[in-house]
Amino acid sequence: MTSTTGNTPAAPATAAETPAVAAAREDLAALRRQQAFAAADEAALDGLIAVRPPERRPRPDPVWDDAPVLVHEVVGERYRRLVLATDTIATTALAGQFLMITVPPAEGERILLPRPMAIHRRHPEQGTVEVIYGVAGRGTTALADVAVGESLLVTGPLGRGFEFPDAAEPDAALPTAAHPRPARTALMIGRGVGVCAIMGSVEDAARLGIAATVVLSGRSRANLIGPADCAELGARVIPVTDDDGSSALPALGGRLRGLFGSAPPDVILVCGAGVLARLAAELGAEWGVPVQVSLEAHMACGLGYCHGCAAPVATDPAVEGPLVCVDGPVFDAVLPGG
Amino acid sequence: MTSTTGNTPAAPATAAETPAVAAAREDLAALRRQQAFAAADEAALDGLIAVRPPERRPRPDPVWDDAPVLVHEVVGERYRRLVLATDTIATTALAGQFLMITVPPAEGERILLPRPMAIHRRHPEQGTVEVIYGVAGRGTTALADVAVGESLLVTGPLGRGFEFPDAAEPDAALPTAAHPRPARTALMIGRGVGVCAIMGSVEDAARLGIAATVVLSGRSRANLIGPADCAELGARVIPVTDDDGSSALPALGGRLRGLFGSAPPDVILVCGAGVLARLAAELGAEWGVPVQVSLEAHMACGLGYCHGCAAPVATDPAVEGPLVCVDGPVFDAVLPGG
Amino acid sequence: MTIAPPRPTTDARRAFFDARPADSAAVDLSVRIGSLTLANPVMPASGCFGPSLGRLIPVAELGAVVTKTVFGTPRGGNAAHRLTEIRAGMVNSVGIPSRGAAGYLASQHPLYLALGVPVIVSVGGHRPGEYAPVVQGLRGAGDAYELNVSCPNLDRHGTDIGSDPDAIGTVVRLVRQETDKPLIVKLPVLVSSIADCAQAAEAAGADAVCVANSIPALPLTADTRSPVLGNVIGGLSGPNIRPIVLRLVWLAARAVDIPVIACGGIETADDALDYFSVGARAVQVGTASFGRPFAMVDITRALQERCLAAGAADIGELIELWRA
Amino acid sequence: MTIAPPRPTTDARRAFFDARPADSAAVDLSVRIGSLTLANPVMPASGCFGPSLGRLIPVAELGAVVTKTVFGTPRGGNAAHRLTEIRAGMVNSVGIPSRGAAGYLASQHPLYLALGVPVIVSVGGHRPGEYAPVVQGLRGAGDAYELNVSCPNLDRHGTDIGSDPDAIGTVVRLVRQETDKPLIVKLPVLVSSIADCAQAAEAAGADAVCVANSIPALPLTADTRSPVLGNVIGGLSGPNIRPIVLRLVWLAARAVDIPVIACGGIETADDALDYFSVGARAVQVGTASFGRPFAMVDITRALQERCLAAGAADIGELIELWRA
Ligand SMILES: Cc1cc2nc3c(=O)[nH]c(=O)nc-3n(C[C@H](O)[C@H](O)[C@H](O)COP(=O)(O)OP(=O)(O)OC[C@H]3O[C@@H](n4cnc5c(N)ncnc54)[C@H](O)[C@@H]3O)c2cc1C
Ligand SMILES: Cc1cc2nc3c(=O)[nH]c(=O)nc-3n(C[C@H](O)[C@H](O)[C@H](O)COP(=O)(O)OP(=O)(O)OC[C@H]3O[C@@H](n4cnc5c(N)ncnc54)[C@H](O)[C@@H]3O)c2cc1C
Ligand SMILES: Cc1cc2nc3c(=O)[nH]c(=O)nc-3n(C[C@H](O)[C@H](O)[C@H](O)COP(=O)(O)O)c2cc1C
Ligand SMILES: Cc1cc2nc3c(=O)[nH]c(=O)nc-3n(C[C@H](O)[C@H](O)[C@H](O)COP(=O)(O)O)c2cc1C
Ligand code: FES
Ligand code: FES
Repeated sequence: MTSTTGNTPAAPATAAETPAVAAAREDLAALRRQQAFAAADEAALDGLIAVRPPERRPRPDPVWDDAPVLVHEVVGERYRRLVLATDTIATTALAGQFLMITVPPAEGERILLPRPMAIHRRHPEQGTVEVIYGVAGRGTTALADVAVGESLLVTGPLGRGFEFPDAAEPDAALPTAAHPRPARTALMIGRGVGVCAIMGSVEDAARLGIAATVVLSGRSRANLIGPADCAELGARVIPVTDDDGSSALPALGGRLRGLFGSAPPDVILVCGAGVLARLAAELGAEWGVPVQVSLEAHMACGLGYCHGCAAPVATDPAVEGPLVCVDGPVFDAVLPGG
Repeated sequence: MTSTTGNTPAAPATAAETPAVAAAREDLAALRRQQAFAAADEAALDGLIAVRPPERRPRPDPVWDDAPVLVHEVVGERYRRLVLATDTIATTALAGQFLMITVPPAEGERILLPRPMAIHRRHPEQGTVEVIYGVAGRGTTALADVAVGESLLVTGPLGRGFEFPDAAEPDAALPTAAHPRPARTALMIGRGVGVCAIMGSVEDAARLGIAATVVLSGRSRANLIGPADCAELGARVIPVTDDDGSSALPALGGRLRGLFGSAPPDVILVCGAGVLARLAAELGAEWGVPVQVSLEAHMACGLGYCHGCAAPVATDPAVEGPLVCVDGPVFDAVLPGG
Repeated sequence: MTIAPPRPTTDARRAFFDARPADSAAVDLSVRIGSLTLANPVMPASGCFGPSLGRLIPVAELGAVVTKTVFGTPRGGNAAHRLTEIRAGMVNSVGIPSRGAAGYLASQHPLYLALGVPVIVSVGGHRPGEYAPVVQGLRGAGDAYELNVSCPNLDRHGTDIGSDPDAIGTVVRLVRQETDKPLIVKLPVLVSSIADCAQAAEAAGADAVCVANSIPALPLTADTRSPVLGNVIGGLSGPNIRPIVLRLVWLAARAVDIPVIACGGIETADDALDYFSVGARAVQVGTASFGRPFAMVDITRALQERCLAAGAADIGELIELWRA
Repeated sequence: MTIAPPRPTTDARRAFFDARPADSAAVDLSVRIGSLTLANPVMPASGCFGPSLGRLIPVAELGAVVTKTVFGTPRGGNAAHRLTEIRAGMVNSVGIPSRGAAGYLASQHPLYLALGVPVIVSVGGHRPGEYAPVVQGLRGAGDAYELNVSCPNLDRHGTDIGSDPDAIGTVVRLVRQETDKPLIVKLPVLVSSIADCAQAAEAAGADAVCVANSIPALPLTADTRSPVLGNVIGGLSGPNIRPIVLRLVWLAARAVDIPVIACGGIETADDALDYFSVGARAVQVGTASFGRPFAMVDITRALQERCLAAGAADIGELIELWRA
C-alpha cells in the first residue's frame, strides 16, 4: 500500500461535493475528534497512577448469584438502570467495588466474557444493588435486551474501592502523611457512567457525616447521572456539561479552585475521564490532599487470575504491574514527580 | 474408551429407577426410534433415483429479489406459512421448483447459508408465492422471527420441477416408453412439508384439466399441509395420518391399489419420505406408469456451482454424480432392476 | 391450454444491474498480479463461484473470476452430506469433484470466458508433481493460475502440500516451466509458519500468494455425536475465521514483496478494508456469496464510493487517512 | 458510626456448594494420566483458573487444577489491551506474566495445594532447553507438569516450539531427566500435522497430550482498523474454535496411545461429550469459566448424572449407548 497523501488532512471540500462525500468528510472529522480525545485521555494518566497502600480491613468475600432483575429502565438519553436483587452483595459491597455481569445468551448472540460494572447504589435493607450502564458494544447491547423478571448471573463485590482517609478507624491517630486526618469533607468528581463508581462513597459520606460535594459531568443536563441520588443523600451537586462549556477543564478547575481554595476538601475521589483524574491530581497537589481515581480495563475474571487487566502503571518489564481488578479499580492519583 | 456393553440395548428398568433415569431411558428410546426411521428412509432410496431425461423447454432464468413478507403465520401445530411478494418468481416458477431463502441477521444470530424451500403456491396475478416450512434448526428458528413487512432475500425459481408426461406438448405424439401418453390423471403423494413440492403440480393439474388425487400424509389431521389448497384446486384428497395408522405403508399401499388397481393414474409424483418414494416406485412398476420424486440435500448455492448437494445416485467414483439443485430436486424413481 | 402473454415483471436483481456506478477517473482500484492487471481487487474464492452466477450479478464489475479447482483427471466428490452450517460457520467437504483439465476446457472454460473478466484457473494435485501436468493440460487457457496447495500430499502420509515450504517450492518451480502466466499460491491455515510458506512460494517464482483456504474442522450431530459430513472432516469458512486469517495475511504481507490476496470470511467492504489495512492487495469472497450473491459486486462498488467520498485516489490513501 | 449486626444473607453460590451430589459407586469417572489418577476428567485450562476461584466454586469436585504457565525467570505481561471479545470469540494476549519458578513456589503453590485436588503445573519456555530448568526449579512441587509448547521458539525465528516435532521431542526428553512425574504436552493449533506432534511427544516419553491451545488471531478496531491488543496478536478461544479443535483431537487420538486431553471451547457436558466421542479422555475448560465460574463443576456433575441415568458405568459406555 503506497500513499501520496501521507499525513495531510482530507482535501478541503469543493463546490462540486456530493452529499455522500460531505457525509464521509464529516465521519472522518468525527473520527479524528474522537481519536484526539482518546489520546488526550490516555496521555493524561501517564505517570499518574500508583497502587494504594495496603487495606486495613479485609475485603468482603465475592460470591456469584442469580440476581432477579427488579427494574430495567432507560435513564436520560444514553443510559440504562438495573436494580438487581442480590442479598449478599448488597449487604457486603464496599464503596467503589464492582460486579462482573454475565450477559445471558439470546437469539444466538453469545457473549462470552462478563462485563465489569460499578455498583452505583447499595440497598442492604432491600438486598438490592443498582447499576447504571451505557450501551457501548455487543455486550451492553445484548444486556439491554434483558427483561424485568429474568435473572442475571453476577459475581461480586469485586476489587478495591474508594476509601475515605481513616474512615474505617475514624478516631485512630493524628494525621500524618501515611495517615491523613479523618475526612470531614470530600470532593467527588464523576463523568458519564464514571459517576457510578463514586456514588457508593457519596452513600458512605452521608452515613459518616462527611460533607460531600459532587461534580457531575456529562454531555448535557439530560444526560447527567446521579442528581437524584445526590439529592437523596444530601450531597452538594455541581453539575457541569459540555453543551454549555461548564465541563471544560479550565472552567471546571477555576470553579473548584474558587470554591475550595480557602478550605480544601480532605480527599478527592474521581472517575470517568483521564483528564479529570489529572485535574484532580493537580488540585490535590495544590491543596495537599490525597486523590483516588477509579480506572477501567478490559477484564475476563475480575478475580486477579486471568492477568488481563493491566493497570497503566509503568513497571520493570520483568515484573508484572498492578491489576485493575484486584489492585484497583481505585488507585492513588499523584502528579508525576509530585 | 472401552466399553463392556457393546451393542446391547440399555439395561431394563429396575424397581429403584428414579424419574431422571426413566426420562433418560425414554430419551434414548426416542433417539433409537429416530435413528431407525432415518436409516429406513435413507435405505429406501437406495438404487431408486435416476436423473430425468433432458427437459424439452428451457427453465426460467433465476433472479434474486427483496421480497416483502405479506403473511407469516402459524399453520397447524408445526409449520409456518410465508406469503412473499416477488413478481418475477411468481410469474415464471414451474411446479416443483424451489427458492433459496436468505435468513436475515438478527440479534447477532448470523445465518450464513440460504435455506432451500419449495414453492408451495404461485399466484402470478398477485405476484406472490407461498412457502410453508417447519422449524428444524438454527436457520428456520431465526426465519420464524421475521416480521410481516420485512423483506426476505430470495433466489429462484431454482431446479428442475415435476413434469406431467408431455404436458408441455399435450398433443405431440403417440405414447411410447420415452414419450408416455399425455397425463389425464395423476396421483400425488406428499408427507409433511414434502406436500409443498407437489402443490405446484396440483395447480398445474387444475389448469390442464388433469384429474388429481393427492395423498396428504402427516402425524395427525391437525398437522396436514394442503387440504385447503387441494379443495380450492378441485383435487381429490386422501388424508392419512400416523395417529390412526392410515399412513402406515402397508395400509396406504393397500388403499391405493384398491383405488387405482383397475384404472391407474398416468403419473405418480411424490415428496416427503424415502419410504413413500419406494412405495410409489413399487406402484409405478405394478401399474406401468412413471414416478417422479423430489429430494432434499444440504445446499449452499442452489445454482449448481458449489457441488454441495450430491444426489443419492451411485456413480463411477471418477465421475461426479447428479446434483439435487440443478439435476433435481425432482428425479425419476425406478425400482432397482425395474 | 392458453398461454398468457408475458407481462413485464420486476425484481431487485434487475434494479441492481441497473445501478452500476459510473467508473470514476479519480479512483484507481486496479491491482497487478505479475503481468496481469485487474481493474479492481475483488474476486470470488475458488469453489464459491460458477458461470451461472452471471445470471444473478454483473460479473463484469469484478476484478477477476476464479474457477473451482481443476485436477488432472476426473474425480467424483465426497459422500453426502457435503456441507453444513454450524454456529462457528459453514463447513464443506465437497471433495472437489472435477472433470479434469480436458473436461474443464471443453465444458467450463467457454462459459468463464464469456463473462468478460480475467479468468484465474485454480489448479489442484495430490502430489507436488501433479500440478504442472494440469497446467499443461489447460493449454494456455486462463489468464493466471491459482495453485491450491491445501490438498493432502499423498507422498507424505497426507500432510497438506501447502504446509511444507519445500513442497510449495517444488510445485511452483515445476508449474513455472509450463507457463509464463501469473501464478498465485493459495496457502492453508494450519501451517507452522505462514511466512516460511509464503517465502517459499515467492522464492520459487510465484507472483502472488492467496491467504488462506478454509480451516479443517469436524462438525458433529447434536444427538448421536456422529460426524455430519460424509467425509468426517470439512473446511470451516465464513466470518468467524476472519480474525485468524487476518493475522496470517499480516504475517505474509510482512514476509514477501509479491501481493497477498486475502481470503477468509469477507462479507462487506469493511471486512475487505480490514485485510487491506494489514497489507492485502486484493480480496476473495467465498461463503458470503451464497447468502448474498451480490456481495462481491457490493464490495467493489463500495470501495470505489469510499475512495471517492474521502478524496482518496486509491485504497492505500484511504487507509492512510484513518491513520493520519 | 454504628455497625449493623451481620444478618444472614443468601446467594446462589451458597446453594451451588450445598447441592454437591453424592458420589455414586455405580459410575467411575476416573482417568489415569501416567502414574496419576484423577477422580474425574474435568479440569481448568491453564491461565483460566486461579486459587481465588476456590471461593466461588467447590474446586474439590474437579479432577485436577492446572496453573497458569510458569516460566523460569520473572516476566511482565503485555501492554494493554490484553484481552477483548469479538464476535468470533475471546482473544487474549496476556503475555504470560510470571514470577518465575521460585516466585510460583513461594507465593502461588501453597494456595494451589490448599485446594485439595491434584495440581498440574504448566511450564513454559522460549527455547526447547528452557523447560527442564523450570521443572528443576519447581523442586518436585506439583503432581504433574503440562508443557506449554505454544511459545515462539527463539532458536528458530519465532516459530512455535510446538509446531516442530523435533523440538517437542527435545523438550520432553530434557524434562524427563528432571522428573518421573506425569508429563502432558499442550500442543498448538497451527501445526502442519497434529499427528506428528503428538507422536513426537509420545515417543519422547510424554504421558498425555493436551489438544490444544488458543488459535492466534488479529482483532482490529472497527473505526480505525488498528489492532485492539497491545501485542497486536492474541489467542482466539471460546466455542467457535471447538469444531477446529475437535478435528485435531480426533486425529491425535488416532495417532497415539497415551491419553488426549481436549481443550477448546468447552462450555457444557455436551461439549465435553463431543470430545470424548472423538477419543478424548479428559477435558479442560478455559473461556467458559469467566462467564460461568461454575461451568467446570457443572460439567463434572452432569457427566456423573448422565452416566447414572443411562445405566452406563463410565463415559465410554455412555458413548457406546448412542451408537448402538
Ligand atoms: C471496574 C469497571 C467498572 C465499570 N463500570 C461501569 C458502569 O458502571 N457503567 C458502564 O456503563 N460501564 C462501566 N464500565 C465499562 C463497561 O465495562 C464497558 O462499557 C463494557 O464492558 C463494554 O462492553 P461492550 O460489549 O458493550 O463493548 P465492546 O466494545 O463490544 O466490548 C469488547 C470488549 O472490550 C471490553 N471493553 C470495552 N470497553 C470497555 C471499558 N470501557 N471498560 C472495560 N472493558 C471494556 C468489553 O468488556 C469486551 O470484553 C466499567 C468498567 C470497569 C472496568
Ligand atoms: C429443494 C428443497 C426444498 C425444501 N422445501 C422445504 C419446504 O418447503 N419446507 C420445509 O420446511 N423444508 C423444506 N426443505 C428443507 C429445509 O431446507 C430444511 O428444513 C432447512 O434447511 C433446515 O435448516 P435449519 O437451519 O433449520 O436446520 P439445521 O439442521 O440447523 O441446518 C444445518 C444445515 O443443514 C441443512 N439442512 C438441514 N436439514 C436439511 C434438509 N432437510 N434439507 C436441506 N438442507 C438441510 C441446512 O440448510 C443447514 O445448512 C427443503 C429442502 C430442499 C433441498
Ligand atoms: C463450498 C466450497 C467449496 C470450495 N472449494 C474450493 C476449491 O475447489 N478450491 C479452493 O482452493 N478453495 C475452495 N474453497 C475454499 C474457499 O475458496 C475459501 O478459501 C474459503 O471458503 C474461505 O473463504 P470464505 O470464508 O470467504 O468462504 C471452497 C469453499 C467452499 C465454501
Ligand atoms: C486469559 C487466558 C490466558 C491463558 N493463559 C494460558 C497459559 O498461561 N498457558 C497456556 O497453556 N494456555 C493459556 N491459555 C489458553 C487456554 O489454556 C486454552 O488452551 C484456550 O483458551 C482454549 O480453551 P477455551 O476455548 O476453553 O478457552 C489462556 C487462555 C486465556 C483465555
Ligand atoms: S480481570 Fe482477570 S486479572 Fe483482572
Ligand atoms: S447447492 Fe450448490 S451445487 Fe447444488
